Amino acid sequence: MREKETTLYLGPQHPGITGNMMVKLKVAGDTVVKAETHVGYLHRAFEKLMEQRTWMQSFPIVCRICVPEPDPNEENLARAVEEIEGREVPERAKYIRVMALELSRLAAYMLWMGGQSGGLGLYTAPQWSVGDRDYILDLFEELTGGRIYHMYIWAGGVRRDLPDGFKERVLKTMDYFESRLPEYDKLIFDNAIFKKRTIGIGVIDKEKALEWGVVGPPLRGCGIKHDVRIDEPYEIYDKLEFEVPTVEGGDIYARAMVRRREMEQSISMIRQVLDKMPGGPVYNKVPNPLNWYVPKGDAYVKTESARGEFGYYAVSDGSLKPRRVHVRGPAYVHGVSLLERILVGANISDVSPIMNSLGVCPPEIER
Amino acid sequence: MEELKIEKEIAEEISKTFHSAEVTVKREKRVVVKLRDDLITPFLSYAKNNMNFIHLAHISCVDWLEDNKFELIYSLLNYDNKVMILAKTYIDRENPEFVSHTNYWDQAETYEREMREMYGINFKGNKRLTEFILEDWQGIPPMRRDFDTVKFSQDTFYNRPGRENAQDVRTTVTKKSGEEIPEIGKDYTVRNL
Amino acid sequence: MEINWSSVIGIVATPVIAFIVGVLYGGAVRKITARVQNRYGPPITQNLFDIIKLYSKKTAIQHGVMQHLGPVFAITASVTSLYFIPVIKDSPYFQNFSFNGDLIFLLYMMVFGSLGMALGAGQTGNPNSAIGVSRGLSQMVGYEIPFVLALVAIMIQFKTTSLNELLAVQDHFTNWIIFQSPLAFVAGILAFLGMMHYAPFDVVIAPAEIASGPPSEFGGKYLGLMMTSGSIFAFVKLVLFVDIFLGGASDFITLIIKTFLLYMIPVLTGIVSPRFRTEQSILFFWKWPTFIGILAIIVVVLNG
Amino acid sequence: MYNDKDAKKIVDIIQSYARKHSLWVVAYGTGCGAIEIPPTMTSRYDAERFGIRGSATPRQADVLLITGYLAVKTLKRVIRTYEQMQAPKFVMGFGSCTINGGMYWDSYNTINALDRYLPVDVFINGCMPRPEAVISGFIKLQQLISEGKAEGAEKYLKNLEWYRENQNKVIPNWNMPDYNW
Repeated sequence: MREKETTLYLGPQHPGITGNMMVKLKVAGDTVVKAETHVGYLHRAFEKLMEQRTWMQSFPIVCRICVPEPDPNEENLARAVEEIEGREVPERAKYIRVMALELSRLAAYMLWMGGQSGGLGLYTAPQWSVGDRDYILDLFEELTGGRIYHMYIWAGGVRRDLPDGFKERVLKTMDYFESRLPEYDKLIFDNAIFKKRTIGIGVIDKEKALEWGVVGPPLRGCGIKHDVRIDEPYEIYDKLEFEVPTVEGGDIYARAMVRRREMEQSISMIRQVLDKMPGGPVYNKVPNPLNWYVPKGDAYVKTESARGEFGYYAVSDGSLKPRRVHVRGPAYVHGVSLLERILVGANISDVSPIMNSLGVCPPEIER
Repeated sequence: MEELKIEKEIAEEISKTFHSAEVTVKREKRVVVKLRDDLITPFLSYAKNNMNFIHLAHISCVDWLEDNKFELIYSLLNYDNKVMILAKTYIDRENPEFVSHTNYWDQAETYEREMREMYGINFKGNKRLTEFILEDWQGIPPMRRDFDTVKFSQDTFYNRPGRENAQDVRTTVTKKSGEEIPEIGKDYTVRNL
Repeated sequence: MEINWSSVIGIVATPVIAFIVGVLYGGAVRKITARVQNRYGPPITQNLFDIIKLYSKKTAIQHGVMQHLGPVFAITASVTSLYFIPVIKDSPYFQNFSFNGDLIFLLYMMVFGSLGMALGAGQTGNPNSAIGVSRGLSQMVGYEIPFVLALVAIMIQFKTTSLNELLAVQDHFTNWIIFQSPLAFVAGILAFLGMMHYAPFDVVIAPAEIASGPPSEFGGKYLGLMMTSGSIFAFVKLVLFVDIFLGGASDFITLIIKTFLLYMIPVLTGIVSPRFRTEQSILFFWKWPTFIGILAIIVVVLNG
Repeated sequence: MYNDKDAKKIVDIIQSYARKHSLWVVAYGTGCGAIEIPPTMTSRYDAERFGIRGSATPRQADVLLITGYLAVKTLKRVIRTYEQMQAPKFVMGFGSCTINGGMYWDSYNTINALDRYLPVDVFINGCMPRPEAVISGFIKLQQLISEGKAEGAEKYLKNLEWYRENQNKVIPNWNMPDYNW
């Protein structure tokens, strides 16, 4: 006997949804029979707007594509311009870029930690982790002037050098974070109920993961070692010592543990960067930003963000403005085709944790 | 030259199998293949099944209004040697139609839905070419070059006039510092260039 | 006709006191939670402001008669249960209606409110409410079993179904039932965790899953009524447990201390726990608490 | 001794005091500004000190926080959410893009002036506003409530036709139920 099917609209106004999107669920009893994602609530037509602005005017736009973690976007656009132009970046700028990227990865993981455990009803965790995340935002504010949107990395380097004493403050914050990690372990990752709610839930098939286009922590949670930072090292990642953690299982817990271990790696990377950072200028001489003709050509660049591989395909027709910038966010695949697939058969209670663990970020899907 | 060994092998294999393909090794881990539009499907199938390019990173579209063509770009990644292939082709802009690749990759469906909506390309074989991002859109697909977003925005939405005593930030700053604004920098929007 | 003034005063004062204490406890819980979460927290009277604001809402959408009756049922059930519990031991003011079989009556009365809510929420037509109701009722089945087992063990042991007689047994703190019948206490307190609807047993109102569950469509005065009823009902449950296991209270200060300490058990558990899924929480109640409850009955029967 | 006017006034004072100190914000992250809401609500800035709390459904909420730009598709849902809320209800426009479109002034999919479509009580400018700015916006709203000036809901009801006309202009397919508070 089949149970009666009902339709459940999860969103767009719903506390369990990550951002502003809608998942239309067909449920029989407590089990999801069919899931359909509806996106477009955050469509701002960034790719169109970039065609209206010069390359440099596009930087304030791209960082708004992914709100929790804007730096990989800036990095991507900067590297795309540099690749088309063949522009050199000073060594110091590369170190500063890696520092900013790792700091923002850490901030994104703190926010994810809050979302993941808050969705499971552990309301103390978001209070702690989002509060701790603010220490990183303070660093960013000092470095770039903005808490959320930095517009710091640009073609040819970074906007300005580190302030005085910034290195010490970063190290101090890293020490603090390292001292907090065991407490988060106690509260979240070793919590018996957390394990009960996450192990064996939202499993991604390891065999199919590559074909489905899974990237980032969800892929590493399937036990597959794939990370842009080692596969195609950009900036100075080939000079840093770090490992890419993988966990077997493919469930929410495996993805959580991947992120948890990457936080340690990020902290150690930031320390290495600060240790090895050379002196020198932070940007080379660049043309007037409003008169910056980028030669004809195209480039596909990618960066490892907190949710996976962020790819930009940029085309220049030799004029002031981009011909086309195509943004390929990790959530584009995770949030639509993958989510629709792995939600089938899940319990309604697990929909929100699964979305959180995949890092579904709607602004990336619709731009 | 030693570093690009794998890339050259891949390029060679492609040009051996697809004689008409124009293969270039762009840089480390990037191979660009230009193909006739009817060769895209066999190429994707070959790359996926025989050359282990199992990851479809993205499908992108560029509007070349001057040439009256759409350029489609399929990006594939090989997980073993991490090489990326960009397969490019041109299709007609007047009556844009192409083959769907949803049976090769699940996620192709999403890209094709978006391109249908944003460029108006009809992908034959995709069963779910429904509304994706926009809702009740009337008029030409917005990502086409001939769609004027500024005009549309001004016609449709209310534009609040600025303050009358508003001062131009750049003039104020340059007046203080005594610099001169370069001719090119006088127009903020650079739309008229 | 002779009017017993002390009981009239008691009847009027009991719900008022229960409401005030319940509301302040709610505020205190929010404050304590905030302190655990590294923040300052709202004022202790915050829940009172919330309730006044809800009552002063100008509009309240109504979906039908049952939706109107739902909160009314809930508040009736809480106030009625309150009247059958001796709030202060041996005080003429707070005996209210307690009678010989009140323990059994309370078992039914405490379920009544939830059922009323279920009917009311069912009529709103919101799928979140419907799912929340089904979750609430299944979870109730879970925790009622150990709770009933614990009560039955006590009833057999002391051969009474009256709260007043149970209170009379516990004349000295060494005679408290928590020490006389520890197994029943353990089963009862585990069921109590479920009854208070704090994490990990808050799946009924889980915001990330079903918005706010049964009250999704209730706003304004209805929600105010429900919050009032919730505050009173929290106090009812606390007093009932204090009366049964902790020897009751002969004055207000003892009552406050005992109920507050008891309240902290579910609250502090809740702060550090994620929530169980429905079937997990039912399984939880049907495993150890039920086993301990049965064990308590067996021990009582064997001791004769 | 007790005349009706004074008695009513006391009730009013209590009401507005309670309203002011209990603002429930409907959990609807309509735009990118939603990223500053978690810091505002959590331990660093702790908006619960002022009685500001999240609320899961619009029926229970008092404040609709429009966090940034509104895509046309979202505007339709926002209007529906707003109409489901129970009066007295308040709207806060968050970020520059609710005022004049901000950096999305030329986008074909985002509205440029929020107060043409919904009655806004308080605007917070900035892109994006810091949590301190959000809290100061809430305190401004509290002031307006205690002065009795936050009457967006009445304004909306009075000028419903004008708002409807504007809304219909940007939303091509208006298939929503009628206004039912």
